[in-house]
Amino acid sequence: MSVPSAWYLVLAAVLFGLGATGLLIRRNVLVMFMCIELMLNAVNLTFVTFSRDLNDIGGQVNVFFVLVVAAAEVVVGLAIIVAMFRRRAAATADDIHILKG
Amino acid sequence: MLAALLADSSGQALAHASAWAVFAVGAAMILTGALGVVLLRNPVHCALMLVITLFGIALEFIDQSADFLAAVQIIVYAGAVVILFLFVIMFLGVDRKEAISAEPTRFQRPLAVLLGVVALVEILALSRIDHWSAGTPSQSGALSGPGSNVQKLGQAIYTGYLLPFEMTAALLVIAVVAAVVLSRRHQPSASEMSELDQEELLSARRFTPPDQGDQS
Amino acid sequence: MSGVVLATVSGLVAQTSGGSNPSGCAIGKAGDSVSGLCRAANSLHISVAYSAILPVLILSIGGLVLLAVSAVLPKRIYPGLYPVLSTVVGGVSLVASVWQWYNVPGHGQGMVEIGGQIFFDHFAVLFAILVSVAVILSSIASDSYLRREGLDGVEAYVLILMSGTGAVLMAESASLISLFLGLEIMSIALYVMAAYHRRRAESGEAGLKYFLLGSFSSAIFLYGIALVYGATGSTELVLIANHLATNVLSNGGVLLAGMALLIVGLGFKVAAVPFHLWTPDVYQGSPTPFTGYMAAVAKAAGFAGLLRVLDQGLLTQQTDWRPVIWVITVLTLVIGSVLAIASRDLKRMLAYSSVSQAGYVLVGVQAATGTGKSAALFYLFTYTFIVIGSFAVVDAIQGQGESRSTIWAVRGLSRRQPLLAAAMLVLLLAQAGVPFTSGFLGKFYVIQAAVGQGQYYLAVIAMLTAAVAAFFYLRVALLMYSSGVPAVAATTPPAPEPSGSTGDLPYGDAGEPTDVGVPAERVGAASAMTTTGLAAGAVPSEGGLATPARAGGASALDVEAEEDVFAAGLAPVPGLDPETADRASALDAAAGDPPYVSSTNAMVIFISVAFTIAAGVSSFAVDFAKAATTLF
Amino acid sequence: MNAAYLIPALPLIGAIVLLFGGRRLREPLSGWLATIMAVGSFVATVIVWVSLLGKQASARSIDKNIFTWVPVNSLHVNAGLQLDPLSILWCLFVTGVGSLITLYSIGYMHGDPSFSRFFFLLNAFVFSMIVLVLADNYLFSFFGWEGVGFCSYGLIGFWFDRDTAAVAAKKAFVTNRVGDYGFMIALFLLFQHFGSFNYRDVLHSHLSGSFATGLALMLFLGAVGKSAQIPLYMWLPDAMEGPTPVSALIHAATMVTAGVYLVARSAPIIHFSSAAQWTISIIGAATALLAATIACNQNDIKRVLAYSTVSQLGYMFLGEGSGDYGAGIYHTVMHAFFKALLFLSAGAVIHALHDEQNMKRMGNLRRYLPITFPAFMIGFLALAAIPPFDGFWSKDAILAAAWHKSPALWAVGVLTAFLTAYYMTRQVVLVFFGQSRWFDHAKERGAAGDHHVYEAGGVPHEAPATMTVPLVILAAASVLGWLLDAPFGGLDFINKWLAPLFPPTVAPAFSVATGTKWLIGLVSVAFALAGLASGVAAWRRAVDRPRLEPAVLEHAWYIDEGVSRTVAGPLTRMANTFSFVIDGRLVDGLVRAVSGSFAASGRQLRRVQTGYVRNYALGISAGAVIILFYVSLRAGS
Repeated sequence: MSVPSAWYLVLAAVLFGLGATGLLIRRNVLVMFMCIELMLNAVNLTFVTFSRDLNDIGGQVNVFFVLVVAAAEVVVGLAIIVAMFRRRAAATADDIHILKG
Repeated sequence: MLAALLADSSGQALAHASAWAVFAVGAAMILTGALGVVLLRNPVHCALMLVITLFGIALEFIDQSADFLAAVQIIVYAGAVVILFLFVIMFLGVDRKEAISAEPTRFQRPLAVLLGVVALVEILALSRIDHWSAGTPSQSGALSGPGSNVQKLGQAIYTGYLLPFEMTAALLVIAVVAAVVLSRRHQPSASEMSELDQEELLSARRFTPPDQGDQS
Repeated sequence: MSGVVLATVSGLVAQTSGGSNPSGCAIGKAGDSVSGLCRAANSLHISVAYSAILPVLILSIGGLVLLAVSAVLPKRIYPGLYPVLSTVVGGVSLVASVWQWYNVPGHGQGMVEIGGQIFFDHFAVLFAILVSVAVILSSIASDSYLRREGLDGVEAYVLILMSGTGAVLMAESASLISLFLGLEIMSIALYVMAAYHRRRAESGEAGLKYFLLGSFSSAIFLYGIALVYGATGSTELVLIANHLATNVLSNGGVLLAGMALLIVGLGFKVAAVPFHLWTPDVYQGSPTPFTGYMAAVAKAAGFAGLLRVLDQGLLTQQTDWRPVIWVITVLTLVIGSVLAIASRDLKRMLAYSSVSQAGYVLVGVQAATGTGKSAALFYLFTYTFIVIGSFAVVDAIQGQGESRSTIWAVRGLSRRQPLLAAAMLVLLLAQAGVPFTSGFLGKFYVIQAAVGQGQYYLAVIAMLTAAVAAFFYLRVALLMYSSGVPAVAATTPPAPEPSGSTGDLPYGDAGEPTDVGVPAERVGAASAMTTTGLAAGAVPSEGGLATPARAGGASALDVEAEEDVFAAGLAPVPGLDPETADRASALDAAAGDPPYVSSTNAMVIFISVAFTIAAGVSSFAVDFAKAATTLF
Repeated sequence: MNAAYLIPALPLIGAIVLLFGGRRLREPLSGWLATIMAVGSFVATVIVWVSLLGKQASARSIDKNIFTWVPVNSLHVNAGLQLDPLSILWCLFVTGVGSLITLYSIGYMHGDPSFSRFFFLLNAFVFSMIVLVLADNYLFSFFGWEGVGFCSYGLIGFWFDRDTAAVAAKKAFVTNRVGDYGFMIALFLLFQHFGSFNYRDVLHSHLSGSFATGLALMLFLGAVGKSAQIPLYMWLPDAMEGPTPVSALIHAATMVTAGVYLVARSAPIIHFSSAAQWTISIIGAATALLAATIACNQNDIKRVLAYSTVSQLGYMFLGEGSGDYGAGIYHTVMHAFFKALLFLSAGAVIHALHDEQNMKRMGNLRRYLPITFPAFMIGFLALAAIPPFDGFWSKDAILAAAWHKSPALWAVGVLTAFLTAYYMTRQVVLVFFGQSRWFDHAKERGAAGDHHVYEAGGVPHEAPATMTVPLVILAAASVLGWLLDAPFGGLDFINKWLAPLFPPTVAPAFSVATGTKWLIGLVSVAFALAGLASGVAAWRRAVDRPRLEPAVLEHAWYIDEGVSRTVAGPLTRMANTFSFVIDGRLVDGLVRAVSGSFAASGRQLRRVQTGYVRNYALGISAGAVIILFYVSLRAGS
């Protein structure tokens, strides 16, 4: 018997919370995006742990899909960021607020 | 709570010390990395800390016998995603320290931390720490048993999960198109040239941050 | 990379690997515990019901064909080819989904196909029809916009088709993981579409905001999936429902947490209230035809997902989720309407209005009955036409560079473009829920579903917010049918009026319209008093202006109200001295030529209006929606 | 019987085409289009009618469902047509008279800048009226009812640049609204009680007394508003501000009879309540008398006719309230003929005199208007109930029914008949006989800038053919129309035709002895002749007879003024108080407070939309946290 799954799951929850908090407090768009990656990784860890817990391959397959989605998201997200910030010195989320009210 | 967890596994603790060790190392890496991403002010450092987290996750995967995923995790994430991040950081030239203290809205950060903590507490409370999984086991194929992890994963993906697998193709197509659309520089026709110049001027003005001190 | 190619290739791979590696199944036979691994008859073959995923295949292959064609053809030789191709693909998909409609097996009982990943039922097919229609209309509507803005190219249409694929997949999905993938396919394409206008800062900002918040909510959604998976052991909705029906969970908390996070993720997609914050910014910034598409498809697919998850996967937990949805519904209804009153930008107003419209659909969702579901489906179906049509009209009004975008831009539209104004009027009235439009029936059915469940408070709130909402729709309608002389502008120098040619900052801090000084409540008083006149005002007459109404309606106002109208620039101003009038009319002329309505746009608007009226008086769309929900 | 669909479809198509393409069609074309559509609708009606004639009396009802609107579990609101004897009868004269008036308008509206708008409204009006009449349920009828109201509002206020027209339109609208609320309450009652609006369901069930009374009175309130009965009659004379064809169409032939139709249609409800029946007949009789007295002293040629319309409508309700629906309907049809004739003739007179409407400035026109004069005379004789013209027969039937109900009602009816003959004689004498007084006034007006008056030799000229042809047709109908329901020789077609709708259970047969009938007939003829004679005697020579024209009558018993003055006097003050203090401060303040609070909260809420992505993300997280919190409460419990 290896480490109880609850440990992993709590770890994942903490990671998820850290990622979410990071997204809320960081101003750099790229770092915010990294925080989203943290959250996705937390989800992956959760899936794998549940997969082991339930003795079910499905969880691992889901991780596979999340990886693909994350990769696609990174490509698109970075493309948007590049298009947006190409001419600028800082990539701060707070600088973009023409649309409001 | 911790005691309960320990007691649960106390009988075989020694026999599985290695598993614990791997878990502990992985957890340490994950948390360090995550804290680094959230707290470090230089984006490049953040990206490097992200790598640490990703390695930690891979370690935990191995610990739970998800060998294939661990490999993919390293190849895709550490190998591709983070590199992409670094590339963009360098490309945009934003590898300077971020002024974390400058906030447009006062309540944002305390509230963010509060919400993060409360959300975590709520999830842990809902799971009662160690009562997470309650599902029917092995509904889409057993994980344990003979056969390698890769084989089982492959079989699952090509049978029950065939359709989602195909769907990822669409995602990649979109990613390609998106990259083309967004990173292609506009080729202005002659009539549009002046307008473009104007626009460029305008947007340059528009994007000038209100406070240059932000970027230290 | 096409879906079908991959499907066949992988099918071949699966077969060959199954054949060449018989040991895989030998393992399956050896151990009892792994029997599930080879559940498809000892081989790795899985039967793919192509007929069940026909619209998905058509849309995705269509997108790839478009890409291929654009690669083969020389650049910019056939600029009009891509919209036509995209429309054709949408049309084929529509035909296929209509064919599916008559071939759904089992008389309303859906089937689970392709390894438990998708449902093949009327519900799914209805959404396939809806998305196909949205693809067709948006492809047509995008053409003139993209050409005008110098953005034409194949990519936009590929993205439309691809996000359509994702939306259909979402509606069809029988497992949370397919749902998530469909959601991502749709959303990622939409992020790009939002950022599509490379030279407009607003567009980039919309794309970035949408992307950041969308990924954030996706991550939350995904965590919800993980938790539900842990609590039930599967991501397939049928298995989840079975598990919940047959087992008492040792700890329901994880399931509830997962459910909560799923609601957050889908609530984001449908723009329900605490999660709606992105909507106005993104809708305002995105290219206008894409906004219409986004509002129609993303919302519909989000609701499809919500209905799948809550009503099929977690139906047993309805005592847990119904109160949550109830609160969200009320918030969405109230806040959406109230915010719309305060907004001064046309697209922004429509965005808020779409938030409040989502509230009505939620009324149907939270009823958790067959009536409620069919009401929600009907609402979504009709809303697709309404919203795409509305944004097509807005597109025509805005003109080059989306320069005329405040609600004052519609002032006097009835004179300059009577048909356009009439179409907009119908669409606005439909959103306000006036009888003999599809909007009325939609509201009627959802409220009826709520009443049927004894939800009288919700019904009352929904009706009250409909009244509040009518206020801002009618305000725009009144502006359209008021004279072209802006009273406020007549008293101020012409400078602040944003004009199309300079492309100046209309949204910047300095550009905050000064005419916000016209308090909305005064307009309200006026609109309340001329409501009767409005009906007559809808009649374009010889003068282009509703003359009897002007006499009756305007003179019906007491003096005080007339001043209000005057202040709001709503009524013809009798005593305007010639100089001011001249200046004002000059200003009016400067504000722009009559909106240019391209033929493609006109087609979209016509189809939308025609459907809005047709579905408002006849019941065929209702029958569709009802048939689609016999499953429940 | 698919011609049935054409009846409403053709005017609708016409209206739509005119709405969108009217400006392009321009002057004569849009008028002809409208006329063709109306005539086509009439032809379709005739076809349906003939096919109904070919059936058994009991089987003369066709249902055509166009579509089902709002299908909710049990409730099906149909937009369906019910073609039965009653609706077809109404449809016949609505489309028939409507076509003639549309044709007439081509000439009358010549040169008006808003020519097409007029014909759009006419076609829309005919369509709405057809819907009202043909609908197979109360709700769909109500749709037509409102449509009719809207069109009449638009038509009365057609010349909206005249203040009086705008005010009159408003008055008509508001007054009608009062009646409409009655109708709406009736609709709610119906739905609450039956769960259906269909005539088929509603009209065949037994009702308890008090409910029936309430329902019948509410329906009658709707009818009172539309048909200008006491106390809601004041809008109709003012509605004469509209173009004359409008007066003829709306305020004589069709729209005002909508109330009569509604009461006839609801006969199976009304017969459960004798109180309602008494109310109807008393209000009818009172209105007839009151309006007739007022008509005696009006100087405006159209206002006389307007008051006479109110009066004649009173007769119709008297007949219906007395239980003889056939008589009421008979009079409606006859009235449609002769009153449309009178209005159109009056229109021709006004046309000839270049918009002069004051009878005191007319006279001697019989020499100049060779077609209009005999037409008007025929209409006059019919209205004055001189046998053998139309009015006599139908009025006689009503008076017989009134006699049966109560001799007092009959007496009022006879007195009204006397007054009718008197004021009509006065009108004819003033307009067509005596000195020509228009000449001086015309000169005055000509000097005042109204040029080209009577350029062709300086005399009034006859109207163009489009205007005279309808006159001739209507005149013929006014002479011979009574044969539709003559009380002898088995000619009572209308009664037989309507018999299936008013079975003895609904309208119990009563018999007035033949001798009494003769007596009633003779008495009414005597009174009519007396009225005629006194009219001639009084007005043959003089133009102004102050003693016969007491101000009280000229001012319509000061009722309108009285109402205005009570409003103008203390009421205005009160109204001022209301409008400025209570309304302005309190109600308006309240309205403003509500709308203002919405707007203000909107402005506050806008501040949440800061434009910062991270704030939005914070909002999303907050939502998630709150939901998680709620969920953990549930999991804990």
